[in-house]
Amino acid sequence: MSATLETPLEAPRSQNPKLLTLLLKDKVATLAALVLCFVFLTAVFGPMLVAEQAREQNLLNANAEPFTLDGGWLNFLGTDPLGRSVLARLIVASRTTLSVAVPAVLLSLVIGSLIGMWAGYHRGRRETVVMRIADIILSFPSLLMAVVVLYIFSPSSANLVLVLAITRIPIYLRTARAESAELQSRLFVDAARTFGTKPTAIIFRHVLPIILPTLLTVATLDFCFVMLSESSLSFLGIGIQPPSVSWGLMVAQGRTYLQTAWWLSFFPGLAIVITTVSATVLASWARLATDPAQRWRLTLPRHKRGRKEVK
Amino acid sequence: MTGFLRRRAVTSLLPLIAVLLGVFFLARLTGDPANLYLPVSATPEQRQNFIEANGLDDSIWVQMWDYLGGVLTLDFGDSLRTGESAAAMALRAFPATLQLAFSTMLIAVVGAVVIGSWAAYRPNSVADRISSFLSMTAASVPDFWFAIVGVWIFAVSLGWLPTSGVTGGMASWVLPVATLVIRPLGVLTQVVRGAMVSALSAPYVRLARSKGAGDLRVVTHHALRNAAAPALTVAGDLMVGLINGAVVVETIFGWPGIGKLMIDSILGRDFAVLQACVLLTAVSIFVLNILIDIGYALLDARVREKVSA
Amino acid sequence: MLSPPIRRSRGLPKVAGLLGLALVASGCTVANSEYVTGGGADGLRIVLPQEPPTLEACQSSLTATGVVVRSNITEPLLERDPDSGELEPLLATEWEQTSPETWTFKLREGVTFTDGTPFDAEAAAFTIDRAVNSDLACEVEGYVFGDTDLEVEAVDETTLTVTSPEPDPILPLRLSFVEMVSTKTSTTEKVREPIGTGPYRVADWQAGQRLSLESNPGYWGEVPAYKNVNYVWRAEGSVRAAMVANGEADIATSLAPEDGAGELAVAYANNETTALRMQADQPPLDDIRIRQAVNYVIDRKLLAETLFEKLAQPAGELIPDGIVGYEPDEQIWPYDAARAKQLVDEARADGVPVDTEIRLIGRNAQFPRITETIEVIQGELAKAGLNVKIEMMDTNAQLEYQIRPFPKDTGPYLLMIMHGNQAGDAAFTLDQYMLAEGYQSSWGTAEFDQKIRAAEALVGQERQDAMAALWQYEQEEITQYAYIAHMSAIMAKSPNVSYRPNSASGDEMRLAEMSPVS
Amino acid sequence: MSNLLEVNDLTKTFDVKDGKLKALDGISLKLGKGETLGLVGESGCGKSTLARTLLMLEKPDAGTVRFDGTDPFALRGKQLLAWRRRVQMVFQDPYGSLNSRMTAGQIIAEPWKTHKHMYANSRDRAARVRELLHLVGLRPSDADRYPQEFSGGQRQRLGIARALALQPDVIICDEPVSALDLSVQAQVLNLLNDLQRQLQVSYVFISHDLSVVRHVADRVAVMYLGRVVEQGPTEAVFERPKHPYTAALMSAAPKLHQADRGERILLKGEIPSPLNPPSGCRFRTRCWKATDICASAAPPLVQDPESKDHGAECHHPMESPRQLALA
Repeated sequence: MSATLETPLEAPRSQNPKLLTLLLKDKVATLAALVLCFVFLTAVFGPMLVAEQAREQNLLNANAEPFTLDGGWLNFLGTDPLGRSVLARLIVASRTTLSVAVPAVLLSLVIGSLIGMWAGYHRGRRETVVMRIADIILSFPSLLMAVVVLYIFSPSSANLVLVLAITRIPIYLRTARAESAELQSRLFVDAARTFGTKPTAIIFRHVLPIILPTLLTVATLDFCFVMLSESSLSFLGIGIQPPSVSWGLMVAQGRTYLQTAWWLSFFPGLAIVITTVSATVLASWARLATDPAQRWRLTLPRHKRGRKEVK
Repeated sequence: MTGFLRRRAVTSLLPLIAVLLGVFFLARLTGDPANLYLPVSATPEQRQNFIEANGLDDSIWVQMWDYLGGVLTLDFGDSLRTGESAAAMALRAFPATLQLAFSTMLIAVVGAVVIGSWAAYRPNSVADRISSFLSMTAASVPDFWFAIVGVWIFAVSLGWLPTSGVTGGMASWVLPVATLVIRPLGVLTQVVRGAMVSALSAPYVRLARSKGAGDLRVVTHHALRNAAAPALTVAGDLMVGLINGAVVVETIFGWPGIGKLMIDSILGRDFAVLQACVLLTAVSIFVLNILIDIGYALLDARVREKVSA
Repeated sequence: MLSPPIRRSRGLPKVAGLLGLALVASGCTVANSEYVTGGGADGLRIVLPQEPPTLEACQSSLTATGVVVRSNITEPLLERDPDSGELEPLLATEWEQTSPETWTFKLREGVTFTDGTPFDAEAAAFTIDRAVNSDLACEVEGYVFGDTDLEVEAVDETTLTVTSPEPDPILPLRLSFVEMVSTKTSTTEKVREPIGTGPYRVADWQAGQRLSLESNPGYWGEVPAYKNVNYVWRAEGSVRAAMVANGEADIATSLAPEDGAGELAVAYANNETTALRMQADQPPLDDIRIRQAVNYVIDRKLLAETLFEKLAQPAGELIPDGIVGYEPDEQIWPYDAARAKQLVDEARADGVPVDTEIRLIGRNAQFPRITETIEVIQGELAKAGLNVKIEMMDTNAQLEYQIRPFPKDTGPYLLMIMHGNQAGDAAFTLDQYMLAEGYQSSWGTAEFDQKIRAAEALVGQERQDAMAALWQYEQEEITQYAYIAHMSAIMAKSPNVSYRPNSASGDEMRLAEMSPVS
Repeated sequence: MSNLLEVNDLTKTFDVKDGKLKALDGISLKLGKGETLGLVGESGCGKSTLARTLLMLEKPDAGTVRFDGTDPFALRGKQLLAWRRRVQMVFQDPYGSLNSRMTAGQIIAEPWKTHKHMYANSRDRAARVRELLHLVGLRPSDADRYPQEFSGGQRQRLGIARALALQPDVIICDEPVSALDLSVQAQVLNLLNDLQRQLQVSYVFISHDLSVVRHVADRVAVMYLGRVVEQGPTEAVFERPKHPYTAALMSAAPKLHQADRGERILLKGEIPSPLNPPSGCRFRTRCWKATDICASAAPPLVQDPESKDHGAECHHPMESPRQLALA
């Protein structure tokens, strides 16, 4: 009855080192994580190093070709129509880009998921009301919202975040609601109810951990979408305002030069692609790694992983 | 089913009014259109006339009531820019957008199902990795970039296709649809693949396999149906995006759709047209959502049948 | 000269592959053929940046409307030759000033509108009344006549007198903007399709898609070379250029150097001049040293040679060559960043609030590379020690700042403007942009107003000299503007079409001047 | 033995698409301390609804529940929480009832996150988790493993350990072994029996498997279409079923000894839709003894002459085991 065996019980705490070893076993996911780290570090520290160079105009060296060191290493990726270093601008832009995309995604993720889980858990009228509100936001032209917000308030990063976040909330709302509505009828949720656990606690203890991987997958896709939306707003002239610069703005401004100076929009476009692909890869890895039922797959060599399950 | 439809129609009415009012007020926050439509010399009297003629002098609440009253009698007002009936303009532009959206979605769904199933069938094979990488990449490239590069490669350099417009017959559809389809195809392929991987490892699919069901049959009859629900959600959201205006693509290709009309009326402070456009798209998005819910119900019933059978 | 057709890059093959995939998926490949913006052998296809919102003749001062309507569908009494600047007869054969306030016009006989009604003095009087004296609030009224009403009288069938309240030496020039329309046209509202006397008439307008004109069989003058003309519109410059390159259009307008028209590009001076307007009543811009500093930091020569690809000329005044009142020896403000900084520092020492945030407002897509231009200026101003924030706006938002009444509590702002004097006389420019209370002027002095009024009352060489002298005075004493450059426009033209664009082509593209190359 | 739990005339109706579904129709039960009440019936007869109602996962339309003399549905706040602690549940599905993202230790400790006062600190909790694991026959080191690493029987042990974590007075076991292999069933049943002896806990044991019920229950209640048609001490009900339905169930159940097997009574037809139950006696549509009266009047309660605690609602109660054989 009172057996006292000394076994460590802090299972969750011992998970982190395990995750890291798991990650290191997966080369592709490790690479993705490294790329993301690099992007984040660049966004944090890069602008300190090259902010001046990114602003430095030299009209006499406009649209210089990339892949030559004639203009110094900063011009290795070419220069823009004002003769600024594309590389330096990419680095400076990474901060703006992330400081718009990350808060926008997080904000919509948090708000949408919380409301969605709440509505799905309680069902009934609350659910209907929330879903119709999601319909309203979805059927509202985000462009109009952008024009209005950016017209009334100035087109600052914060307002851009606001617009993008609001328009993306329904995505999480719907996903979270659907999954939560399904989960609230599960037996382990019933079990928690029999303990007298409050709905909020159940949502955080049982619903959230299960739908979080799905939400994070949606969020990584959305991360990409938000960067592209920001770019589209720039295409229409209501995005990030120069002299601030974001990857989206660079792509949008560079598009007119696609034939004469392809590097202007190619490199920022590549930056968006690499970042979002890395995020997607890491997210799908994390989805497996955080699911105890699936984690074993990651311990297999990559090419064998899928086979096993279909046999 | 009819009860469900009736309930949804009723519960959708209030949100539609909310959308309408939202657009009504938001649009008016973007400034007085007088500068756009009056000559620079406009005297205070002329400005006053303009404002009165367009009912902009009443309090915003009176304007709102007038507008709602008009909507009830299907009178959406006239365009400031062209003087035409706003409803007529919106209705004229909408089919172009719908055609574009539906053909895009059709190709995206078929493509995603084929590529996604194929990739999921042998997860982590070379084919799977290539298609995953391509679909991820495709989903993260701006559409205007594809559009402009596409025009130069396929229209100008190769001369296979017209650059733009709607009058070139089938050929003029290729570039806009190809540009639009890339992102939905990429996203949907990933969704289908993910859902298929888990569906293929679900007990009842394994059961079907062990009973000797052929590979193709397993994929089409068992796994695909189960994978359809998440795909339907994402496809619905993507479709909403397409209906709500493929603004960029319509702008570049001169496609006379609702997205272009909407951005033109936003920039032209053409409130009546904007409101008509938004109401039209909102109604169709609500209808779409109802269709998606019906789709879920059908899928649900079938999946349940399958599992219990 | 502008750009090679297409440069294969490392990025392109991948994209080509992807797009190819999509193509194969959709199962269509079509040989390059007549994709139809219209026409056939005797048709001409033109691609514009935007659809005309309306073809109402009295709105033809709007570029988008005028470029289609003017001298194609409708015609004025007389027109100004954009090269010589001389007025030439059109629907009026001769005219003279019969009293200080009155001009008498002799009208062409045997002209009918396309609806069959005859063109006579009655019709001319009707049109002028409708455009200038009515409550329609026509663009032409605002742009050309201000709040002046005219007294019009049809003396007999071919004689028309027009009387202005004050003597007006350039009344005929003003009237060259009034496009004659049939008396059956509504007087209470604007119409979408005008009935004119021009060489073309509207055949078919598929809103959103295309506009077709056909030649007017009853045209009084020479029959134009093309029977049918189709207009389409594409917002993206590179697509317009591609359409001409691809043989889908014969003429594409409003291109940027980088749009890739290649050898098909034709550049021409287009009467437009860019400038920064300074809100001179707002500190710190109320201090002339700050306004001078703004002028010193703009390296006009460098901008013209690099950013504008030598297609623009540094400007020291708001009108280009060819306009009455142009000063040929323009005084171009020298680039002197050090001097600018010194001026700002001096002002700061005198307690001028130079650190106040100054807004630098531009209109999206107003001219090619406007954002780049504004970024260059912002960068230089920042170096001079001013706190400048860029704001790019859409047209409506920017117009609120450009046109009186200006919005209140805006703080100091610099407004990028582009002015095109379509009329050929500086009076139009001076009234709008230079008078202290001008519709598009932020500030001025009574003394300057007086000089402007005096110059405008003169005629002939005296008028030219008096007006030309105003520009230096403005630079030195008023300094409301920092003139930047006289601009050029680029159009792409198929080798099959013979046409020589002129400075008015952007506002009035005469189809009758175009013909097939045989 | 005083009654720990008393249920009187409990009624619960669901609104469904095509009308009203009467899941519970006047259920009356009682359960003593340390006693096991077996609840038997075909699927769809309302057993699970009854269990959920007893756990206050559903609210009854009418009738009363008395737990230790109080009505739990009237409780609020702290008192309600205190009541929750005393009644726990073991679920039928050992897969679905355990959150697969939590370790065994986390699952067992979960109830204490709500009932924070029970263990002061994490060390006490960890110790208690080890105790509970030990108690249900698992190793303390299993605390770090996830549910999917356990077999079905082990999972059910986990479920039981979790139910025990709050030291309840009553555990409602909803088909706790029906999802398990036969060999494992016996182990789990024995565990339940052992625990009852050790901890003096009462069980409401729901099952469609008569042999299982006979093995564990002190008293048995037989449900048909939302109503208890027969109840009594286990031996009495099994030896002398009064209700033809009970008799039919018994005859269908596999017997351990070949000799015990009588003729099987084959019930005709399906269970009628609970949306539209038959009038009078609800079993009459499938009863071989049904007469006109069964359709017109609700059957009376018939006492077993040999055991006054044993009764059935029937117009034509079974006479003796012999009659069963004859039928």
